[in-house]
Amino acid sequence: MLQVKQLTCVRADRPVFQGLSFDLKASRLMQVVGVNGSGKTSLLRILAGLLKPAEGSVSWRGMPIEQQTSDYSLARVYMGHANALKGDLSAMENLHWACLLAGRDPTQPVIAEALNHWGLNRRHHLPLRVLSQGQQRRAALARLSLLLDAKLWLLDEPFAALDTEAQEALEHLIARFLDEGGSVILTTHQAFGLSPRITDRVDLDRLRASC
Amino acid sequence: MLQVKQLTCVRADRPVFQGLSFDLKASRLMQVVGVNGSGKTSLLRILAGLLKPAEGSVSWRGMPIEQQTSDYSLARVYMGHANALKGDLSAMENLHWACLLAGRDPTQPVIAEALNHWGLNRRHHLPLRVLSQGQQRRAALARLSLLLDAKLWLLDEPFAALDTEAQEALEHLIARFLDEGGSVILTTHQAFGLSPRITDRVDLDRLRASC
Amino acid sequence: MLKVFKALVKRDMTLAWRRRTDLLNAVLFFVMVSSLFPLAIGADPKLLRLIGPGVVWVGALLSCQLTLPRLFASDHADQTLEAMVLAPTPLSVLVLAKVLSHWLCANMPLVFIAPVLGMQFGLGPEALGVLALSLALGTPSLSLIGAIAGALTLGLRGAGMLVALLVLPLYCPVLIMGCLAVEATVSGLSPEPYLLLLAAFSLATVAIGPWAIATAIGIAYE
Amino acid sequence: MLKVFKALVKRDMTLAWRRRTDLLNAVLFFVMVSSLFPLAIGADPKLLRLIGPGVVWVGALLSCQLTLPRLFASDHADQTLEAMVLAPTPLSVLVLAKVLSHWLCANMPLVFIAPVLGMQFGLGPEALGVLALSLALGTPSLSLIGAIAGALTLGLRGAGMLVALLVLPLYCPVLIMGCLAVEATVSGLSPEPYLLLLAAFSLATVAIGPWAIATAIGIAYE
Amino acid sequence: MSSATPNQALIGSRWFKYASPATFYPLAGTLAPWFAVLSLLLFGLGLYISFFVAPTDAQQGEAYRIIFIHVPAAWMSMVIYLAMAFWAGLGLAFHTRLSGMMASALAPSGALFTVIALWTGAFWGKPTWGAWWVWDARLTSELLLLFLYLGFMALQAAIEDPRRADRAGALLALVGVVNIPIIYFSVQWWNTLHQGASVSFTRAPSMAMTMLEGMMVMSLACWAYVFAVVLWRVRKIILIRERNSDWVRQLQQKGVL
Ligand code: HEM
Ligand SMILES: Nc1ncnc2c1ncn2[C@@H]1O[C@H](COP(=O)(O)OP(=O)(O)OP(=O)(O)O)[C@@H](O)[C@H]1O
Ligand SMILES: Nc1ncnc2c1ncn2[C@@H]1O[C@H](COP(=O)(O)OP(=O)(O)OP(=O)(O)O)[C@@H](O)[C@H]1O
Ligand SMILES: [Mg+2]
Ligand SMILES: [Mg+2]
Repeated sequence: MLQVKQLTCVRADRPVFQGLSFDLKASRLMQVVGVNGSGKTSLLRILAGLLKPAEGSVSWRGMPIEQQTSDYSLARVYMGHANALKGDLSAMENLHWACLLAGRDPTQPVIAEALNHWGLNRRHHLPLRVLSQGQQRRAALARLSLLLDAKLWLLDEPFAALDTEAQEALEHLIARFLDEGGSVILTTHQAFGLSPRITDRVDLDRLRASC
Repeated sequence: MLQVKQLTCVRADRPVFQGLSFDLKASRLMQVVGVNGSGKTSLLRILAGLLKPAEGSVSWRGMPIEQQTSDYSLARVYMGHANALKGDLSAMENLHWACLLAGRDPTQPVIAEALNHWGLNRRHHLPLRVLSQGQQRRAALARLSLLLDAKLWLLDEPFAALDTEAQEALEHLIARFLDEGGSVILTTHQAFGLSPRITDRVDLDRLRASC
Repeated sequence: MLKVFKALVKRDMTLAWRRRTDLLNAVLFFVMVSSLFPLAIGADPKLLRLIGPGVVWVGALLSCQLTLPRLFASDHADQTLEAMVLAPTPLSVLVLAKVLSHWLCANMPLVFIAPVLGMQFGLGPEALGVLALSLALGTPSLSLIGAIAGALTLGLRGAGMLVALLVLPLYCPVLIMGCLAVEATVSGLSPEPYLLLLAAFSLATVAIGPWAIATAIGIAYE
Repeated sequence: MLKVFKALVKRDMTLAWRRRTDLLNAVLFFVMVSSLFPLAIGADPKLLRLIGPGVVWVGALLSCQLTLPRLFASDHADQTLEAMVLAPTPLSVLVLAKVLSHWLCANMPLVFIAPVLGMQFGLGPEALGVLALSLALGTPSLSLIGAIAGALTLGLRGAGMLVALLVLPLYCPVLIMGCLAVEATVSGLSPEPYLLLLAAFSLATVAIGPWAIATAIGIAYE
Repeated sequence: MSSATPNQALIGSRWFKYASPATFYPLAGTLAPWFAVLSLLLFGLGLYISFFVAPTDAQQGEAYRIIFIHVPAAWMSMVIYLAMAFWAGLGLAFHTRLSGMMASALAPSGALFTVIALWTGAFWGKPTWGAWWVWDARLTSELLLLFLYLGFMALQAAIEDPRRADRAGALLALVGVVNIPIIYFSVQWWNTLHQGASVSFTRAPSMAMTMLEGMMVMSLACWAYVFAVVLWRVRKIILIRERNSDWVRQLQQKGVL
């Protein structure tokens, strides 16, 4: 599905990694590992289409992502370390808008259920900025519950700020998505419960560009 | 040293926790645990003096912290989840300024050594905003290496965004600080290597205010 | 597509309403600029009548460009703009929705307040009408041009001032036409040609603007 | 304490230098606002000479107003302001250092450029001198008052409007004195009383300002 | 946000051969000195004509000699903006790296000539109009042109990533070039309503032939100067931007740099 060829990443003139190639099939879970600054975030942004690689290509179902029309947009979900939520909107409003933007249109009860699932029961209508850091992260992740029909999730440190309960919820969700044929690429420095399901691994420390 | 009596925290009219009391002695490591939104960050901010509790008192060496002059300022170090660093200044400049503000005046070589210790060797003079998330966190934590003469560290999720190597460096630093007679209060959702040294634990889930 | 367009207009207006003080500030700024002048210059009624249209127009222009830098900046900072860039809906449509809701929230109030300010300068009823009309016709292009500058300066330090710098020379035609329209009315001539020119300019920017803005945002993210 | 004061002035000036385009832009904004007015009002030299001092002063005031709200906002957003609140050095000292470096970077250039702009409006050499002097004496209080407003808006979400309303009346005396000083010179009278009043006002704000700002920041954090 | 990949066919064609910085760098290096020498010669000749050959003006005396620098500078200020927009558009359309570099190299020269035109104009205005500055249509649009240049340079200076700086600058230059005629005409309409006869160009009755020659030579000198300076500046930009490329490394190893 996702094919990466000879990717080289350069940021602000300093090379980050080079010569990365892989081919991700359906239902695969890929972990990107590497020390701080090895280029994990940069890699995910390149895969999402938010950053241009210095060299190399990324193709989705055989077509380079910069030539894709809305196909790839509908198939891929990117979650960076920021939550991409508005502090002045409620969790409900935020989620509804995020789904519309991603080309889905869930009804209110569906969204409410997703929020409840993430333990935000009595907080649907509070402005997001009064929630704690972990609660905000939960609201951001609740989006994933509504985007199970996508094909590829790109998750940058999804476990950060989550407590054990929320971490397990996320692990279950990822497992379900994998079972339904989706693929996941994630980065994390924490140990997490899905280790047995990791099928692919990219170690950016080995691809460190000599500089 | 730090004495907390019947602390109750209310945020935006909603009670968070109530009736928290403890007494922290020198060389102690306290972990604050609780699910997302249980009030860990709020507690640390109250202890630092950035937030007023609804009820109860916090005293340092017998004197309430709001009556302290510069004593408590010099003794306590607070690190929130944000890094409190300027993206336009280099790591070097940021650290120097942060130490001056905290009432210390380390020389350049001392700061450089701290940065090297945190693996930021060739990045002393880059503007901080071009560093990766974890590298920025490292720069923020490097401040602790220069504030070993303080008495109390309040650390809010210090391990977030750190890779294993940096996490170990932080654990060593905390151990050293404890050995030198300092006390640490920290929150974290991750497992970390200092578990045997944890001497005090506050579980905010048990103090959840009924609401 | 229309659905997303409407939803974005609604979202931005909700946000604007939640932060209504920001809007009020823009309006207040407008009132302030226009009221400071009589203070600074003195209260000679004839002089005031002469400078009235110009002062009100300059006030509107400055107030516009005060709010514009933040049009995309806040979405950029919390990374919701990334989600828009990655969305299946074309970026130019999303951008048009944002500019539209900005115009509705930040500029339309100016159109209604301008006559009140014009009265302070002793303009007649006809001139006041033309003042409001010229603002209504001219401000859409101010918004769009400003949004281009806002998109070009995304994420840059000091974007606010930079936007002002990029935008002010481009605003001049609108300013001149607007003032000329009012002044023509004051001196008994027909403001029509100037108003038509303003309308034409606005239409042209509506046609080109969204594309330019989307390109500019694209540039920021590649 | 002096050490920290100096270090903070130095830090803020370094930051300003890193973003020197910001400063340049503030100056350019000043230049552009003053050049917009003739475009809006018309080019009659006699009229321009009459409004010249007012335009330049309003331009300076607006330029101040645009840079000031961000004086603490960026430190607040990245939480370095928290570190200042927690520091052993008194907050009012730190605040004074910040305002001082802001004045040095953002307002002092205006003092030097104002005469050039005044020339565009056909003011004579003596009036130009008084213009620069009045700005030099008046802008410190503009900075301090603006900083109070900036500090108040930090905490009070939704009170921004109120703050702007509070600050505006405080700006007015400075504006009026400044303009009167220049106009007195133009009409051959002595500007001295106005300049003295400006200086006195600035001194008073320097005395009270830092304390007020520190208190306002404190409010934001409790 | 897909941007079309550079059109391979176009890049391959001979026309685009010099669009590659690596080939353009030595070419610019060879040409720049020639233009520099040419401009020196022409300036010498032009100044000689304007100060010693051209007759004193009957109405304005010696002050009119400012025309020999004023008018060429005013011309250059406009032509350079067009050239800048041209390169910018090319870069935006075809992703050629060199175009952006040309545009950023042209901007400072353009701003310089705009300042010279304004400055000499103001200097000339004092004796002839009795004021440094009047809000005439031509003067005002020249001032706005200066603001456009400054905006372009400020934008490029504020962006660190050179690729983004080029493309953002290009878009701005294009928007600006669309606006220049609009600005020009609007300023003219604006001014005719208020100004009329109070300000007019007190032109010498008929331009003497030698004056025209002098102006032409000075214009050519300015052209040569611009070519020399821009080529030289482009070389510096190329070196900075391509410092990590193989060919620059090779040059460094050979000790050429
Ligand atoms: C700051 C003041 C001035 C500015 C910004 C300015 C600007 C310009 C510009 C832009 C042009 C080129 C116009 C074109 O070729 O279409 C020009 C040409 C010219 N200027 Fe000025 N000017 C100024 C002052 C003056 C003064 C004071 C005089 C003489 C009294 C003057 C005499 C001329 C003449 C004779 C030309 C050539 C006109 C032609 O060939 O069409 N300028 N000026
Ligand atoms: N600025 C605020 N205004 C009002 N309420 C707030 C604010 N910040 C947090 N709260 C509320 O206070 C409670 C405790 O928040 P706090 O940030 O202290 O939790 P926490 O234990 O640190 O959680 P986490 O593990 O997610 O970081 C939450 O329920 C939250 O909704
Ligand atoms: N905006 C930027 N501009 C320039 N360079 C950057 C930028 N962001 C990151 N870099 C550099 O690119 C390299 C890779 O950064 P990236 O954020 O991809 O690392 P990461 O693997 O995600 O690290 P972390 O584990 O700390 O999140 C780093 O060396 C960093 O200095
Ligand atoms: Mg990262
Ligand atoms: Mg927390």
